[in-house]
Amino acid sequence: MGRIQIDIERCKGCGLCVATCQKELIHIGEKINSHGYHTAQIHNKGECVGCANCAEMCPDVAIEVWR
Amino acid sequence: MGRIQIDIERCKGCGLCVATCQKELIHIGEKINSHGYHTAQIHNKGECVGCANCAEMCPDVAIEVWR
Amino acid sequence: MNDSRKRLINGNQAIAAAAIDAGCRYYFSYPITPQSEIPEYLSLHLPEVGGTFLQAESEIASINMVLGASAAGARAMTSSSGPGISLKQEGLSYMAADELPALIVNISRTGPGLGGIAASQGDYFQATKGGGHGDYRIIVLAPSSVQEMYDLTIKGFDLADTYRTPVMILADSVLGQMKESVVMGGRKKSTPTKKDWALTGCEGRSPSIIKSLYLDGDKSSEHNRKLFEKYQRIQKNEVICELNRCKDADLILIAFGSAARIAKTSIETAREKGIKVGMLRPITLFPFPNQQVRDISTNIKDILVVEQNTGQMVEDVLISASENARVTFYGKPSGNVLEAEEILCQIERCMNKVGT
Amino acid sequence: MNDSRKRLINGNQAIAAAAIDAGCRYYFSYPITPQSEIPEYLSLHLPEVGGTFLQAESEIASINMVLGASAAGARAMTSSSGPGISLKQEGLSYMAADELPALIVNISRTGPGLGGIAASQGDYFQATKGGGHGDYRIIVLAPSSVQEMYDLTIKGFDLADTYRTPVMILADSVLGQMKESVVMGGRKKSTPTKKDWALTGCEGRSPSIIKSLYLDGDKSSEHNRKLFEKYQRIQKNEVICELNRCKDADLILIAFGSAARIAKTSIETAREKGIKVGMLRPITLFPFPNQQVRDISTNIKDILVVEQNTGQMVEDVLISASENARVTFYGKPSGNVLEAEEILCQIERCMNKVGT
Amino acid sequence: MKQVFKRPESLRDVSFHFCPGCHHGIIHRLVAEAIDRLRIRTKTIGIASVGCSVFLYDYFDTDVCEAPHGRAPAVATGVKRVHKDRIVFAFQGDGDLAAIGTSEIIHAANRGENITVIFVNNTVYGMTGGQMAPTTMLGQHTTTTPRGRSFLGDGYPLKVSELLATLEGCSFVARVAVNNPANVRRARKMILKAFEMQVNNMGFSFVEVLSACPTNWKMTPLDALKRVDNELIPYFPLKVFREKTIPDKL
Amino acid sequence: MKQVFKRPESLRDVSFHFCPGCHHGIIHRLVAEAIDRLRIRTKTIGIASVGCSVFLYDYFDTDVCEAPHGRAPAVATGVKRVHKDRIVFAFQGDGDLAAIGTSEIIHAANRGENITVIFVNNTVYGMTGGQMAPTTMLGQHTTTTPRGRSFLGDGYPLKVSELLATLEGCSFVARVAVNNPANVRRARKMILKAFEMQVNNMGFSFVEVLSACPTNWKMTPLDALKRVDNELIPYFPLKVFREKTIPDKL
Amino acid sequence: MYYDVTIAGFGGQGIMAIGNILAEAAMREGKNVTYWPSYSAEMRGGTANCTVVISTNEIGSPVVAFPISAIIMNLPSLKKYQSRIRKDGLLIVNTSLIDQGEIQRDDVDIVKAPLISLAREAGNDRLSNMVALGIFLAKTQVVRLDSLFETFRIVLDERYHHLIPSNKKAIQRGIDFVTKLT
Amino acid sequence: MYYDVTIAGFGGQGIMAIGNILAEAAMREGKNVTYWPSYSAEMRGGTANCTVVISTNEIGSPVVAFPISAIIMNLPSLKKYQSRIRKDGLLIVNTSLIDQGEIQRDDVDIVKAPLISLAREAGNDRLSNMVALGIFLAKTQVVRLDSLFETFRIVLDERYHHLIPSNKKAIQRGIDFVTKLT
Repeated sequence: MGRIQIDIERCKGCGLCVATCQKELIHIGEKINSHGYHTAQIHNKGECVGCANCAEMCPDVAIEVWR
Repeated sequence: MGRIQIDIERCKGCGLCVATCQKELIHIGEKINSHGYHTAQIHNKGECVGCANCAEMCPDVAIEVWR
Repeated sequence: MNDSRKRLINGNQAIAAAAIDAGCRYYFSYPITPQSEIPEYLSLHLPEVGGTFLQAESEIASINMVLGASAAGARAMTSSSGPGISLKQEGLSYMAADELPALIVNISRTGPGLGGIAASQGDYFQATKGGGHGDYRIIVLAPSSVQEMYDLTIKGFDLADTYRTPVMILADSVLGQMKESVVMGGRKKSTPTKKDWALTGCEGRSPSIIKSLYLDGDKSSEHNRKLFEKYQRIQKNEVICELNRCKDADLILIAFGSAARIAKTSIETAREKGIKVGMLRPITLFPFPNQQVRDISTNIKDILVVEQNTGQMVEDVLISASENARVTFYGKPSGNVLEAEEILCQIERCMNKVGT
Repeated sequence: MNDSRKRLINGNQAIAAAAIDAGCRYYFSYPITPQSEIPEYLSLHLPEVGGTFLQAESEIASINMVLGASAAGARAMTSSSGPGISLKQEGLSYMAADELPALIVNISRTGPGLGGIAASQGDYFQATKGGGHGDYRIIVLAPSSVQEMYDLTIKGFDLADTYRTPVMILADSVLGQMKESVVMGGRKKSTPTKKDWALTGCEGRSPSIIKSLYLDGDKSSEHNRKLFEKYQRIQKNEVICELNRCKDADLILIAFGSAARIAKTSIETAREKGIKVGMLRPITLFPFPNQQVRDISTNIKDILVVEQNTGQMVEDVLISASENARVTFYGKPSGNVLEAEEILCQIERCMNKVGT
Repeated sequence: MKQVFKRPESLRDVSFHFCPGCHHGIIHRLVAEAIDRLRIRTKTIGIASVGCSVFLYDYFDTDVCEAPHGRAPAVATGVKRVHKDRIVFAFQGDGDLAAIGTSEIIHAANRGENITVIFVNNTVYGMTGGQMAPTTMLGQHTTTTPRGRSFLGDGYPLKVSELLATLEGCSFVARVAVNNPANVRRARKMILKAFEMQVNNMGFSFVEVLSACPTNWKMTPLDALKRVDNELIPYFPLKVFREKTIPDKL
Repeated sequence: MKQVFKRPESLRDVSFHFCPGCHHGIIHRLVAEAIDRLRIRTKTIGIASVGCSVFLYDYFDTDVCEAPHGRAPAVATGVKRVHKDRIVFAFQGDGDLAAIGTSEIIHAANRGENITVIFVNNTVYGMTGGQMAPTTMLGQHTTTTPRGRSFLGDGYPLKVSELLATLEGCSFVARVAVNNPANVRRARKMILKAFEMQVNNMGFSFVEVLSACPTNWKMTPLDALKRVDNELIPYFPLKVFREKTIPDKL
Repeated sequence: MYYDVTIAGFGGQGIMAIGNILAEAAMREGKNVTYWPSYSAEMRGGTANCTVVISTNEIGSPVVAFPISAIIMNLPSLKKYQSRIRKDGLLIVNTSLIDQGEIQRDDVDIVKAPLISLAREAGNDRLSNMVALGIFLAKTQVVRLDSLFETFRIVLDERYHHLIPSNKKAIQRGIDFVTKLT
Repeated sequence: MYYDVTIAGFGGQGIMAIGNILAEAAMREGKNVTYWPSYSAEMRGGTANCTVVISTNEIGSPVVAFPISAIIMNLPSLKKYQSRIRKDGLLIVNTSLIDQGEIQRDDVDIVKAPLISLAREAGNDRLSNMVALGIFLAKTQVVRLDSLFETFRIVLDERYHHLIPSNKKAIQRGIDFVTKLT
């Protein structure tokens, strides 16, 4: 059981978290932040185990993790 | 059988040739050249074998050798 | 590529293209903004004409590679900006002393220090007074349009060979980054002069030496005197400056490079308002147009010097100008680019059209 | 060692001893002639007072170590000559931009290039006009005796701290190598000012930053304007110059450093011959004594500028001098040291005592 | 649930200027974590270099001094010689450290200066627009090697860690990557180790971090991750090249 | 009897300015002999560096260009890139090459510049008056290490050949000495080999020559010879560190 | 004639590309032209702007402090430039990223255009720059559409040539948007 | 009073040492003094010279183009300096290394001294510099002998202190040489 929180304004939509999530819970959404980036979003939140791999890989330190 | 010739004006009296001659035929003499150096001189010329060790070691290329 | 057609390119590209047209085949440099289009262009196009592009490990290595290539008799060039040009000062001083021709391009940055990449004329002193050690000068050319970036690069190589001296193109990011149409290759191509002093191996002649060490006082003196006489010859023969709308002018604006370019708009507007302003634009910064400034200042009462710095060329104007003329200086510290409107405002102040 | 007694030492040693007396505990340099006695002295004596002597791998590394030590709040120093000073120009420009105090000593060589080790004043422009890139100045002090080598070194550290700026001692091998008696430690010792801007780790305060990159145009402009205002303040407050026998003089000789020292003999001889010569000797080269030159040139018709180069300080004299005064320049290219007799000859020419 | 991952305290609460997918941010975070872990934030002085990492002072909540291009090890030396009890680290890219700064890094290492250097190797000059760096791979296209880097003329990709590891003054030399979570976790350990070396006065410590530059590689961030594995690591092996232990020091 | 030893033709018929017992003269002679042997005098361009060997042009009967302190490999690069068919050699001391010229020598070697560098290592700055060089031995007294070089603060004697030998661009790297006739004869071979590498376009070749400086070592010339054997060679082993063969080149 | 425009937004929005296209087209029509870019040191994500001056006379300053027109692609640029546009000038605002409430001028011709949505409608939401160019062209007619289209193969990097048709579509979408407005 | 002397010879002849001793002695006697060395870049074997000025007034130039006196230790120095010595000045020539025929002045006081032989007589043929200093002192009396002797421990490097007695002997040999001349 885990939970992540993505700081949307800090996300640049690079997708490293998407590629890293072994449970494939993250995708780059349609939403555009004020900098013009399509940002990462989590779906099927319940399946998150809080492994923190996404956070380890986020170059913008935009993800926090609870477990 | 060999022969060496020392260019006295070029000799700085460092003595490397003296130390190198295995037959101990060279010494630094009393003679002073125009630069103020006591210079190398050969004695017992007849014993020189022309091994050229003295010339190899002369930093001032002041020695020529015949054999 | 039709060489003689107009093309829209930026100033950096114009310099690079001109170098190839001038017969320069050896370029050595180190990455720095805002001159990147020069190495970018030359890394692509120099090999096409059998030339050598070498990205050196440092600014210092690059100027010394230029020194070597020039000593070998080739037309050689390097380009950089602010901090990089500072690092090249030792090499430049050596090349001046060795009497080696080469072209050095400074697309200057805001300084001092790391500064920024905005337009700046803060390197005027460094370029014209000899930023390196010792008593020497280099020829400094200050283009004011992309076409001049092209033309003066070619002229620079010719002057370098003629006088056996490093020549610098001093510009900034306004001129390096702006695009304008340029006519290339339309004029007679530059041809390198024969260099019998160059190092080529001493086949059929006695060995040549290129050096700047003179421990003997007389030889050292003589060498320095020879350099000095060369600089006097350059001062006498090679001054270039543009006089624009000076005939009927009540005020002469003196500016070079990007500041002069921007000031042209101000003068246009001033003329529209009925203010008679003309411009004296030094194109050679060394040799500085001392005589031209002197001449104009004996006839005209007001001179306005405008620079994108806090006061450098103005010293050369003060040395040259007659005491009869009133010299006003307007300097804008680099960081924000000069605006035509603020120069206009200074023109109006000088003419007492607005109170001071 | 009895500090307050007269000792016969050379100028380089006087600088080194003064640095220690000024509280300088960090010295970084690279070997070059003719300033070797400075590192030699300090490598021996700095460790005795708990200081650090570090021979850097290069001129560039040494100026950047000085930058680091100064940023850390210490009094720091480097010394070099001609080519080495050229290599330090990038670092000097950074330190000026960073507003970091330090003392830089240039015991200059004959230049340009490798040149020679004879006396030269060919680095005047580099020192005073900013040899590095960008719009900045450093304070330049020009001693003329071994005692002044000592005194101005101490003053240099104080000025550096007061204005947060690099300060340069500009001398040459005449002053560096000559021995004279010096009184050391007799005066109040210099005390470093408190440096609340220094990097010490941010315990109990918010982090401090020392930098020179300002990409934002407004901040960049503001920073450059701040520097400019500092230089104006220095110009206003810190000019030092010696006026000697000027009151009744018909001719004022202007010279600095070794040239001034040698010219003193010429003036002595001229006075013996009944020629009324005085001397204005700039001790601060930046700030240059503009006003003093202006003042004296309004009263006296003839000015003779003497330099061991082909004409550098004379430009500052020309900017300052009234047009009423006739400025004659006598420059001797470096290589052979100026002789009192030739200066005397120039004095006589100026006074029309011998034909021209 | 308790929070298991959060922004380190030594990192200011601001956004990075780095391009999307650039690894600089990860490396900054790992350095900040090491500083947090050792509780040395208020005694740390960072040295920023020139290039993409120049804005160190905007991100680290420590004292920072900016160094001229390539000179960070010399500036760090000056700072550290004055404050022997402070922790001084330099953060340099490959353009900065492996080209114009070659001399400074070698001699700081050789002197055994008690500083820590984090070296970001992304095989290209970033901020100036993607020029060839000394570490650029053979065949790699950059804005100054439009036909790909050739060993004839351009030379070979420089292995900085291997070079420095030959020097006695180094207490710790390692190369890491941050292109997957396992590598990131290993990188965290190595960076921490490097700082510990300094804390224990062991002399010069150095970590080279292989890093992706999607913008100048003209790749997507994901392809850039893969390039680190497929091209960089085979040539630049991940390894501890030198590690002194306390007895070595004595 | 026939003459078995005479002044090489590539050496001008003038006296050296070197101090009595200085090995520079021997090394000059060996280089001139290599040039004679390969019959390349009229196609050779020498690069003089700063220090005791600056007067190269007074002694070699070839074209010579003087380089700023430490920059001989960069100047040589410029010359060689223009004249690919000429033989370009640089002659540098340890102050010049191993300190201020660190970056230039490493990158010229790494690029595999087809030049030859003769490196005179006498563990001290000669001409400027005997300061510590990067190659100064631990404990050695110099005018800037009056208490002897200490690894704390001054760092370790730099092994330049070992450092360069790690670089792919080097065709030949060897260390020799000239402190006895056998070593001189071996040095002659190695210097010849280095020039042959260049003639065969094999890339960067390098010979480090351990050399005595009686004046700055404050020793008699004979004691200086012994010091080379007793102190220098044990730390700086005489060895061929790298040697490419023609197949390597292909 | 004399006309100038400042185009401003984030790096990556294609600011420089449309400035270049406009300048190149004007040159092809025989006019004098200057194009002056200004960008921050960051490769991506920083601010980017450029100024194009088009004139039948010699051009003095390529730098324009008070432009006649501006294409504003993000909020920081609006804040920086809106006060500088000359009275009765033209201001094109990208309302996909800028709240309309931020627009304070009422003495210039303002086109509020949701550029990203319009680009998406034209088939590719990354081409909002081309939509803006279309709008600018429709409003000013400073160059002809065919001159503009001719420049694509010169100005755009070869690897983007396959996108030329969609670029044209996006420009057309901008023109249509203006047509509908009037 | 004012007096100056130029001392010139090879590097290694101890030129600088006697210049220093003289200057130090003069300072100890309360006079103003400057000592200015000049040497070539070579460590050994190059030319070396120095100039000492001693005065009861402030000293201007430490560099003297036309000295009152000169101690000349080798032929190149004679060629360089003999024409520069002031009329009625003093010229001390080392005839151990210089052929007397090279001396061309007849308007100065000339001391021809075989310095090496004299030094050898005093016990160490490397101390010809000290013999020259003795001669200079005997001729000029510009400082006192005891002042001179006092300086040895300051001026000479510690490793040469064991040579102080032989130095003194050599100076005395110079003084005696002059005494015999007159």
